[in-house]
Amino acid sequence: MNKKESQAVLLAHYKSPTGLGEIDENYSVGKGINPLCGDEISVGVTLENDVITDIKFQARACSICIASSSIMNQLLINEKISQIEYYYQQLNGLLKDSCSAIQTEELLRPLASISAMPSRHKCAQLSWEALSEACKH
Amino acid sequence: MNKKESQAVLLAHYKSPTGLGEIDENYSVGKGINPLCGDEISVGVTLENDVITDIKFQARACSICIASSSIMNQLLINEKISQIEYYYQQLNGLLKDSCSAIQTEELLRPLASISAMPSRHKCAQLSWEALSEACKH
Amino acid sequence: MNSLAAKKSISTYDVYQHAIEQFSHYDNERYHYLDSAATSQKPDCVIDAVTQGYRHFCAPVHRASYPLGEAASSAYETARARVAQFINAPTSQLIFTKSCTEAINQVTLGWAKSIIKPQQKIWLTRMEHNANYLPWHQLCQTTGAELKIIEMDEDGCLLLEQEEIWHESTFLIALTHCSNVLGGENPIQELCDKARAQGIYTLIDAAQSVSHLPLDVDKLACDFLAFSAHKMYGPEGIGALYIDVKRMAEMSPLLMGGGIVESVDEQHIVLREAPYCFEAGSPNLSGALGFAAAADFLQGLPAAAVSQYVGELGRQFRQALAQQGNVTLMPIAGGGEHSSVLSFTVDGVHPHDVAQVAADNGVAIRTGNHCSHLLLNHLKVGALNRLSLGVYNRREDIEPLIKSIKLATEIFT
Amino acid sequence: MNSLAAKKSISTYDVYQHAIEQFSHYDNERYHYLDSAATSQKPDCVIDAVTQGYRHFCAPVHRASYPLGEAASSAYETARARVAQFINAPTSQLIFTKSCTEAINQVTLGWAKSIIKPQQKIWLTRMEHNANYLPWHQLCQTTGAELKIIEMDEDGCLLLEQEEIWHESTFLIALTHCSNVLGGENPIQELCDKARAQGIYTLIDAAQSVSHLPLDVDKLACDFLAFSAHKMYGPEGIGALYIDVKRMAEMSPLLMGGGIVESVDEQHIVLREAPYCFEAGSPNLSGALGFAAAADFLQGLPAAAVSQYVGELGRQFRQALAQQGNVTLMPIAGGGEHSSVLSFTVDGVHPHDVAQVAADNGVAIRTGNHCSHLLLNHLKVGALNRLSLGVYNRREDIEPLIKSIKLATEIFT
Ligand SMILES: Cc1ncc(COP(=O)(O)O)c(C=O)c1O
Ligand SMILES: Cc1ncc(COP(=O)(O)O)c(C=O)c1O
Repeated sequence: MNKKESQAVLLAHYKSPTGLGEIDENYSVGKGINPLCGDEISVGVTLENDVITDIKFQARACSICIASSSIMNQLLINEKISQIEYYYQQLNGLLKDSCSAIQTEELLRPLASISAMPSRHKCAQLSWEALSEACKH
Repeated sequence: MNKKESQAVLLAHYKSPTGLGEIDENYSVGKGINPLCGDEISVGVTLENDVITDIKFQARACSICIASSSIMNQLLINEKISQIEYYYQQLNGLLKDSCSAIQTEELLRPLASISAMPSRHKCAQLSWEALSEACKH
Repeated sequence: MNSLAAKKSISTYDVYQHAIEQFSHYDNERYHYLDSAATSQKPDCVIDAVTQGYRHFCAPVHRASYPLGEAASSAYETARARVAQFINAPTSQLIFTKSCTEAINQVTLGWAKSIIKPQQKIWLTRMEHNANYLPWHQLCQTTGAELKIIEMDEDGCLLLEQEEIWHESTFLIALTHCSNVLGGENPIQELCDKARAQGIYTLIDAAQSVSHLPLDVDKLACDFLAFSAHKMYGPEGIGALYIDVKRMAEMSPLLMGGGIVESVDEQHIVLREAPYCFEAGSPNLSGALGFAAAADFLQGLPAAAVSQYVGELGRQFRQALAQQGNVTLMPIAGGGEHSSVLSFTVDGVHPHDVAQVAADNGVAIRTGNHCSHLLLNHLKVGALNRLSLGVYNRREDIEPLIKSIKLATEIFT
Repeated sequence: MNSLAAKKSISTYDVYQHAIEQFSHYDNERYHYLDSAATSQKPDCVIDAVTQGYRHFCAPVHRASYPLGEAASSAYETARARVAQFINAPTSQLIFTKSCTEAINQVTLGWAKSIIKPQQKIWLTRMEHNANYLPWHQLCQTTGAELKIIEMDEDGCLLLEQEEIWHESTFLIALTHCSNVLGGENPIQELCDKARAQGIYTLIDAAQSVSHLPLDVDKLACDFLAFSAHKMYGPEGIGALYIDVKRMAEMSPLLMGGGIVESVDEQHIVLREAPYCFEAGSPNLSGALGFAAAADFLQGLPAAAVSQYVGELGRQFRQALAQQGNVTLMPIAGGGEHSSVLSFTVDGVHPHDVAQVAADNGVAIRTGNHCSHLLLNHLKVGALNRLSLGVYNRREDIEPLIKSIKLATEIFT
């Protein structure tokens, strides 16, 4: 997948993100803030026996952050909590070295297009950090 | 007077300085310290009606400092206190600009040879500062 | 100053034409650098001065009496004199720091902290950079003094008429001359005059203005003025603080170390005279030489021409932005029309995404909070786009920016 | 590292021959620079690195997402990693400061001040530079802690056997690795091991050793280690502080300003993670690049070759000085034979006068108190002569110094 294609996929996520929506009191919530831009995200999660049953997020954030949240959503519902860390490590591997895309979960791969922009990495990580925090509550 | 000649005159002062000697309790004393090297000088003065009747100094100091003290001694005994400032300004003028030597008291002129070495200016000024202080006591 | 050039009318003097030759490493065909408020590109003369320092003046400053050491010391003091002269300050009242940030912290920790009393007030403006906010915030928390904010109106003008500001409980007003977000110019002369009459101290953060607005501390009669070299075409890692002579006597060093003491024993420390006692550690000679070269560079252009040039170019950028239906412009500080710094948002497109599209098209603009949390919290935005201009910018930089904004709008809305 | 060179035996590797080509601006025929302990001459690669920074990386570090900004940020972090690796530290535990002096003050004011309790003791050695004395002196005066001095014997060895040093009331031992007056090497590994076992914190002032002694903070396991770039062939205006990870968590920033906060509102400030929160203000990128280039330069020579070279050259200088009937040599710190720094006096000739005659003959040695009042007060001298060596010095520098001493003796006695 070249850069253009990746950007198109991220844009599609941005335009109709999975999981964007209201977080009611059934969710436990985690928050993320990006110090560079003040972007904020709230991620809500519902769990049953360590399995993620739903994720919702609300954000004042850029397209990368929204797209990453949407991908996270698609990847993790119905997965075990432990998978958050597994995929998050894949994401970080990808940001560090876009060549690792080949061994990465397909849904994550478009995010390789920002690996050359360390200042944007936090945008992609923000929702993941918020989700981890939410799961601790 | 060229640099060599000036240095020779300063050296002569250094080798047999006027006024080097013990400062007894009849003298009021001022002290000077050079922060660069820790050199110390004590200058004692006796006054009668605002006229300097004697100056003595004791020092742990370099040749420039000793020579300057000796010159000061030769210049100022039997002069009014106010002349300290007058000659001190001449000295400072000379250190700033060696070309001003021509309008400077002859005894001071050899000190023009250190004008290009600002780090040594303090060596030449130290005894003068100590004398001023002594006169205030 | 080139006296021939100076005689020509300022408006016809082409700052860009004269300056651009000096920036032989800035490729303005391929690249549109619109982030000079963060740091400026460097003219060749500044790079040369730094290099000359490393080639020909490698010796300790103020510590050696061999010829190279004397040369280093006097080069350093000549540079100090040059930078002081640039803001019309006496040489002995200018200290070198590593940055504007350190300069302000020197005032906070080395002076205000030991003098201010609980309940006294420090007034800052809504548009301060964190460098002129966080030190005071911390000071107030540790001393019980009170931090107060001078608000601004919708046109970017400070609300200076409130009586409370001028109350005798006010200790200090610390404000930026030119805002790093809203550009423009705050009325520092009037403010300093009024403050002085009331016995209120003043600190001017000139980080943003020093590159293009004339500064004269003698006329301003402020107590402190701080700036960095790297934002005025000079090198990194060096800044300066002007200190009023009375404040200098009340100040103690921020850092303790070599070069600041006259004598030391286990009980007593006798400090050297100012400015030396405020510059602990080996002086940054090459930085000082580059700093002086930057002052030469700027004063080689006729007085006021730079501010006129970048201000007018900023006005043209603003006009072009205003013509876009979906761009919201932030006001200009002080309410004027001319500003070399402009902030804006594009409706429906996140500032990050605007900046990204611009970057992809060779236009370097900024996104983020610009270290101005006080202002952005107030505006209730997390990020803004910002463009800022230097003498190497020109009209031709406008079109690529506008195109980028249009493209970003297409893509993201 | 040049692997071929590395394979050769160290003793036959000619450090001087390989290094001198890099110092194209140092004219060692006309000039004998024997003041590298104050600041070193700069190799071309360091000057180039600084210049490249100003030519090709003029953009804000950690603040921008356009390509030049990203390049600047990653160049800065790569430089941090390089310098950290040079002392075998994890990248995130090395902060850039403006100097060794600032680094030590960061420890004093940002860490010790809020943790130390009255009556706790800080031990320094008799041979500390003012940079590692005055900050602690001041700290003790403001906190009621007690400053204690580790004395040394006539051979320059620290008297580390006193029980009082290792008492539980000892908070910290702060000492220099290599003395700027007595050269040599203090036994920091043993000291750090013993201190750690007793729960005593350690700070190593590596300003003098970093240019020639291998440093490995992982093995040392000290709490802090401070140094400056300009004494290790690097640029001015930048230094570094290594901080143990536990101490880092206890530390607060010395300076407040841009780039250190995650979020700010009028009540609360949330700091960013280390190392960023300790580097307020615009980072000195060109300085960092030059710093990294200096590390490359030194590690381009085989390990231990530099220390062997300058140490052996120092031994030869010492021998030649000892042969003069009227030269009194100060001991070498740690009691060894090899030292790149030597101090001495010439009987009956004031150190200023010795240095002056040397200067007149093209030899740059130092005179003065070398910012070491503690030691000079103890030795009951106001000034000493000092010579100190770099990789560009050689045997041919000995004769001119000896001649100068003879001449000074003739003139002044
Ligand atoms: C032993 C020692 N420590 C600290 C310093 C201070 O280094 P800097 O002046 O670069 O901050 C010096 C430099 O003179 C030194 O020799
Ligand atoms: C208004 C203002 N003040 C202070 C600073 C701090 O300058 P420096 O980072 O060079 O210390 C900046 C730079 O970002 C600024 O824009």
